[in-house]
Amino acid sequence: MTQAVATNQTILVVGGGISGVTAALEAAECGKDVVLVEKNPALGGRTTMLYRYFPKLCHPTCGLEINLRRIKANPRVRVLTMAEVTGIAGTRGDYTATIRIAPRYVNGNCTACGACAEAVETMVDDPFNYSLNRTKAAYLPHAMAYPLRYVLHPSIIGTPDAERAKAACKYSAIDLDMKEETIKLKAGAVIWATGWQPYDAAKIQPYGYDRFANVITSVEFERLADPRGPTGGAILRPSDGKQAKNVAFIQCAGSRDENHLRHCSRICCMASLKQTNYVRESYGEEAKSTIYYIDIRAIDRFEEFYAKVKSDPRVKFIKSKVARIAEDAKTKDVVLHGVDTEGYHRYANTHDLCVLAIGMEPSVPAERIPAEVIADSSGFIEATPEGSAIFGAGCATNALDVNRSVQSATAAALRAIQVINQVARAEA
Amino acid sequence: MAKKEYAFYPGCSSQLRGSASNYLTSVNSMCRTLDVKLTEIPDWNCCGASIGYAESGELPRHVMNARNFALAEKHLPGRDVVATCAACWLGAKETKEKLAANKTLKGDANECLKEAGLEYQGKTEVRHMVEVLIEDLGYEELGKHVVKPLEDIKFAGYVGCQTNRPFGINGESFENPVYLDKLVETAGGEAVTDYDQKVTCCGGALAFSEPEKSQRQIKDIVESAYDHGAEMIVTPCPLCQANVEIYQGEINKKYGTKFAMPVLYYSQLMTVAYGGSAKQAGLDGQVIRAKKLEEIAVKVVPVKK
Amino acid sequence: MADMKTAAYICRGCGIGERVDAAQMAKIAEKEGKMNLVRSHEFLCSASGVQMIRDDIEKESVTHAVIAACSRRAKTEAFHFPAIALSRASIREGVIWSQPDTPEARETTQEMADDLVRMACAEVKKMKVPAGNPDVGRNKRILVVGGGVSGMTAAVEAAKAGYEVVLVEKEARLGGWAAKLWKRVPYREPYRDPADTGIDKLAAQVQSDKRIKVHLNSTIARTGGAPGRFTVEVATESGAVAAEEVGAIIQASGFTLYDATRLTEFGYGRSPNIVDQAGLEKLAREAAAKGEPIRRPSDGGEVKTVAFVQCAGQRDATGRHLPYCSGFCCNTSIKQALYFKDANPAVDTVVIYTDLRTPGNGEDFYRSAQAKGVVFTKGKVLSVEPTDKTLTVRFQDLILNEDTAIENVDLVVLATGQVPNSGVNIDLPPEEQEKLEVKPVSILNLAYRQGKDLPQLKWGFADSHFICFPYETRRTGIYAAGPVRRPMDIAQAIEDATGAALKAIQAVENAELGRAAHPRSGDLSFPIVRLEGCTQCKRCTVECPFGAIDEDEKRYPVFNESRCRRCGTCMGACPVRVISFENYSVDTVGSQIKAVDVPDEFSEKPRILVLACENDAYPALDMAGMRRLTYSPFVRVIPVRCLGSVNTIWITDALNSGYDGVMLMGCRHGEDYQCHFVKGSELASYRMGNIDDTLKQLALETERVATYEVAITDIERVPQLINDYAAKIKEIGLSPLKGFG
Amino acid sequence: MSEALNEQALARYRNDFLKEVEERVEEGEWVKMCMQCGVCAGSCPFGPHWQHSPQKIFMMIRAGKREEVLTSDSMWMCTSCYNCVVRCPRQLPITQIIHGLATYAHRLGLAPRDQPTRHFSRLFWKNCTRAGRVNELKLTLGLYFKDGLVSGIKKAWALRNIGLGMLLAKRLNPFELIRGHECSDKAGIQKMLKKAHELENRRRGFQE
Repeated sequence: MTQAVATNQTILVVGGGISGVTAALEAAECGKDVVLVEKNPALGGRTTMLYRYFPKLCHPTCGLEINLRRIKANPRVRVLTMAEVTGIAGTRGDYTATIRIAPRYVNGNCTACGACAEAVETMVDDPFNYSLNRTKAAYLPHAMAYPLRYVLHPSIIGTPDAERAKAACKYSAIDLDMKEETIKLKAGAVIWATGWQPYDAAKIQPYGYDRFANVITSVEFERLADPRGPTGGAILRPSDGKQAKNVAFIQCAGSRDENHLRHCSRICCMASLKQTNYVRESYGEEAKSTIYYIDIRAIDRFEEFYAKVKSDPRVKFIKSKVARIAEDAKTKDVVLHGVDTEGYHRYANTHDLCVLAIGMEPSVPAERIPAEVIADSSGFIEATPEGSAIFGAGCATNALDVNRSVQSATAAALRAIQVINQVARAEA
Repeated sequence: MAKKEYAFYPGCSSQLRGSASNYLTSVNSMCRTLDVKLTEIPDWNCCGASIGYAESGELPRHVMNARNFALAEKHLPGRDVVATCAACWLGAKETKEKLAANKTLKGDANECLKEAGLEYQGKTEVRHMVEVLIEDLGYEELGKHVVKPLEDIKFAGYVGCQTNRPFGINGESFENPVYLDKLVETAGGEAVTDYDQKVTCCGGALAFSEPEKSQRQIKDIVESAYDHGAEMIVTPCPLCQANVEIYQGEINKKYGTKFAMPVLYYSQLMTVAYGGSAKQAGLDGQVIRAKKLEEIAVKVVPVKK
Repeated sequence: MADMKTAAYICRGCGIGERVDAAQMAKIAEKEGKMNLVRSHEFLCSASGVQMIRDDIEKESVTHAVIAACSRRAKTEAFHFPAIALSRASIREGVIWSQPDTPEARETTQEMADDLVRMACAEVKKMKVPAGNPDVGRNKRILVVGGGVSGMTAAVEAAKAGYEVVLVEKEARLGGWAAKLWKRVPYREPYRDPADTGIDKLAAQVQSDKRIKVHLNSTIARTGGAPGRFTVEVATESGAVAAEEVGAIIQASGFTLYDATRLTEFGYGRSPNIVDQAGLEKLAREAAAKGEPIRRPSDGGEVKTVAFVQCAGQRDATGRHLPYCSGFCCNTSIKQALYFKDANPAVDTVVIYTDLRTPGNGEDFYRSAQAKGVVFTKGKVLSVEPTDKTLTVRFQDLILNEDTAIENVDLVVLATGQVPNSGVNIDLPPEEQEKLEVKPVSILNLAYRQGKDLPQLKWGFADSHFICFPYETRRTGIYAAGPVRRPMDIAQAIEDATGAALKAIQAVENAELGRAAHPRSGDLSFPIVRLEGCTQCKRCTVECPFGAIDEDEKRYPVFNESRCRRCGTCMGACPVRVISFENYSVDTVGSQIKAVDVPDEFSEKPRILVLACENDAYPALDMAGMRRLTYSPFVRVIPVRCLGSVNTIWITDALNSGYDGVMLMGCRHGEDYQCHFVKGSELASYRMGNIDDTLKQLALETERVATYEVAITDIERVPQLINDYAAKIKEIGLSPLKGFG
Repeated sequence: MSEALNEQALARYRNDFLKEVEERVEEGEWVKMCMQCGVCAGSCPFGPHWQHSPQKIFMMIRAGKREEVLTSDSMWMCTSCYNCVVRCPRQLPITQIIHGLATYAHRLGLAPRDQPTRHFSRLFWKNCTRAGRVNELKLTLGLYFKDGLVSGIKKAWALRNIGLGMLLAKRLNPFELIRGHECSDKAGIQKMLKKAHELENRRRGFQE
């Protein structure tokens, strides 16, 4: 796979989340050759780590299955995993990308039979669950991982565990001598779709994410609600595994804040509204959700979803930016202090669990992209410089929901195709 | 030739027989050990403090601070100004920031200073004594001089407001600063790291004008120190020290509590740890005696080779 | 077929060899499956295993192959043989991983494996490698309906990619709404000041591009054909009709502002000083033209105070106005407030809102407006009352918690919402259509059996229902773009239109190659109908979720292959079973059902047929196997393209041949449906509703056919469903029909 | 004099209180930047004693509630803890604005008459500017005796333990009554401050 042949009529897509996968497929289904580069061992990105989508409350893996089938069926898309683009040289229509590929220690022979996982003993943090639990050091990234191939955690290389894994594999799929390699790839256009990452919640000191066990982020809450998550889908709070029936949601955790992220992350209001459904699903009439907000930004058709949640007597809305969180030393409950600005009411509310609707920042801020792009003050790609063919897509360009990310990726695919077609015409 | 030299701004409360005179005493002893030379700014004046606002207005307040800078620049050029009082440090730092950002304001300030035959250039930095300790010297250096570790004393590090906000010590969090705990540990004491009233306001200057409200704050601060098993409170701020220490009796009367929690300055801890006498550490200046600390202070230790 | 050469390959890897008797499976393939060639391999997906198959295809000219190994979802790169018909028996996930590894289970596990081999052999012999649609449309021009920002962007972007474009605009000039604006909301750092709309530049670009042909003052009189071969009649005001051949269509018909005259509480119409956002843009443009400040419409007086009323007739719970938020209006009001502030900071501008919605960098624009002195007040406007010259705005201040008023307001701007120009709602029954006071004018005038315009999702918006696939309209090769799809601002419309342009390009490229569009992208199979057997019942033409099938004058179905998404709903609908695909037909599934070895009534071994949607239910079953979750050994699973493709004959055949029960597993239907073919699972459940009579005729319990909604995440639930159903069958007993089949 | 000042302000700004605050109150130009999140209100240690929270005061200013704001007791509840400043998502210098409003209310003579903090604040400024340094004893006594001799003696007596404690701890100097700490260049300081007040008045558009 690593010796992917590419020409200046190839489109290089950086990032294998839903935006990158979409851009790659839309371009390939127009008859273009695409190399899709993903730094993780499997495609899918952050959406695979979501339990449900708003507003339909459907499951991200449903669309992933279709997209994976499209990839499997389309020889024009070639996928490089555990690979990172470290350099892009050249000009529009004629780029050379340098790609660093980390060793997976598992080759194409792997049948995903799982024998290696049974053999190894070492446990490592499970990145798929934001390290809320641990997994074997030989693991399949997730149920729908593509490529459907195990990975060895680098920490066990050179240990007896690695040898055990190797011995357990009947198909000589484990190759402990794999080394990091660097390859060069030609491309006529580049689509940069490296997506987003949650803002570092520990930086929001008044909320004590780094001090209080029962203050978690919205992305972690997705894992708690997911049957494939660390608690098997039970909403249990970290401190004592107690059922979290009374949950607080703090909006703009990092967003709309000159001390943190200047921009509005757009999705967080809908995410919290959605997550109140998880609490309801789990605890029915005993569920109690409280959303602390500045403005509820349920934009366009999403308003309907907001209205639905608002009509639920078990969900309360308080117009307030929470001032600080304290922890009850005995119960480990969280106590939120602040003022409801609608009419000025002071509160000190106790909750089982507090979810920070954490803001989005680009996972690769513009200044770290190895090519010239026009960026906004938050490091999102705003535009492509004149005469360049490096196009942003999805959450690398803005805080977007899935729907908008896919739109953005589809648009990016066309911009890349315009360049490729020019090159083709020139060469014809 | 001293290791470090600074222009010293003790502030009103630290003067001889001032409410924080014990702070001054201990700072001097501590600095002697650390070979830090403090030269008092000649004829320094009050910073105006935040509480002066009703009459001061903006410019007069800045001018008060600008004067101290001007004096330092004139008499002690090239030396950072070091303040031990949180309010002095904050006031001076704010003035420096504002005058740097606002040309008009700086011009006005100098027009006023001319009246006193002075000029503010804005070259001089102002530092808090704590910054000198942890930034210019570092915990390791501070640790080297410890001869009497403050063994088995539990200290609650009470940082308060103005050493912490809005500027704070570099790299420290507003909600959970840890430098006091580190200083305590450097001095060989035990820090109550999960002390949850670290940055609670003691009422500040309103302790005088709004005693009931302030004493409710102080009650929480002391109570929580007890709850966390602390035997003493340590602070970097004269006003915090005074408020938290001297009103405990009042609080006991009002709330039927039995508070007798010694409240000390970090500098007093360091002085004792450095082998200084109770007097050198200004322990005689405690309204609530820090007995355990006095005991260590009188202990004779074999002089290290 | 003389040239058919069949082969079966049985893998012994991943524990298959240890768990089941591969030799026996081989024998079955040979004897019962009648495979010309049968080979077994200890590691079939290895280089040597794959090479073995390749050699057979080349040297032995194998045309049809069975691979009895892992699931069809695994090892797809290794087992990629596009030139031959291929059927994969899931022995790993479907048998050994979903059955307990115990001596007791050995027998039933073997039976499962054997049956899967029988089924695969039966299926593959009925399959053909799709040759692809013979008469494809090759026209690659793209029609864009609407000359606003969305339409012009789509046109320009498609042209940039080298495609010819026909753009039809009903007005006399290009520009649409954007041309009516004085400035637009900033879309670049520093997001501080209203920006030039750039609309003239864009229009000039359209007019100067020789690849783009523009029809002004024109509408679409008729659209016929299919992707790659649409024929469009463009009617001009003059009455002249131009015929255009195009390959794909982008509908960018935009929006109309909500009718403010309905907002009586805000006094619209009772004073010229109360305008909507469009009205304010008009004032701003006129003022700018005269180089004057905006004046009070009523008397040209100086404007000292302006109030902006957000969510006017939007986010309405009473049902009288728009229930949704139009998304763009907060930024627009900020922009309009800055029209005043930038010209004269002394003008008071107040924006009264309940939730201020300025996502992304809109936050900077909000801050900029505050810095320039625009006042934002969180409140609900109660009324706007004209006084002699000015207005009084009464509102409830939600922060100060009081009813209050702003007096002497010179101008009130109502932020009304977007109403999509989406034409006729074809899902509305005729009698409902009658009731409408304003008869909607069709945009596309599609000559489709199922109606003139794009099906609407909600509130008239022609949006996709799918979060992951926003461009999936239910009319192949026709894509909605811009505010007709969803409320949106200019920046998003530009992005959206660019994406729509790609989809249109993709549609024409697919059409040329006879390839299916999403979700079966690249599928070359297409429905083939034996018209001689057709009874003109019209079910296929009515039920096709994508309106792919028209009717000729004799009411026979006319299939438009490139409109088709290959779901097989027509095949499932056809009572006389004359519709089939080369690689998926009543036979390919029917023969599998019959191939299963059904034990006699004394065996105590029921057989349960599971027809599972390949999109969600089958992957769920697959992953259950991967997790080693076990389920009843009596089930025989057949993946189907969509429950919509399930023909009731399969059910009756199964029951007749002695199966004890049939489980249908499809996607959720109804509101928030999950069916990738929109209506498939809904139709299936409707059809199964009617099967009860059939069961009664056969004197069978209705429980013997059960339908389930299964999501791809139901990995733990699916085995449970199966086991519960198996228990149910045990309870009602084996089928009395055994041995008669 | 303050009445005149108030009249003049009213005349000058009619009912545009926001503009008045922006021009005449320290950091007043920041008021418009508040987005009503309320984090300041929740962060204030004396919060429960504020009749109007900072963010609400900012809204009242925009709503032109001049009288209510300037006569409010709330601004005088600020302990200068700066919690609001460091947490404000719009980075408003809230503490300074609140002080500024108090100062302005005081200047116009609208601040509550015997607001204790108001009294202490002026006392402090007078005390520290008289000789350039604070005379702690006079300051404290001044506070006690603000309502006359009798109540002063009462207060002093009530708090005698504190005084005594400080005295014993040598942290209170009875001789400060006669002669406290002073700057040598008192005159210079006086001149300097006089100038500062002149300039400030000019800049803020006060004419007295």
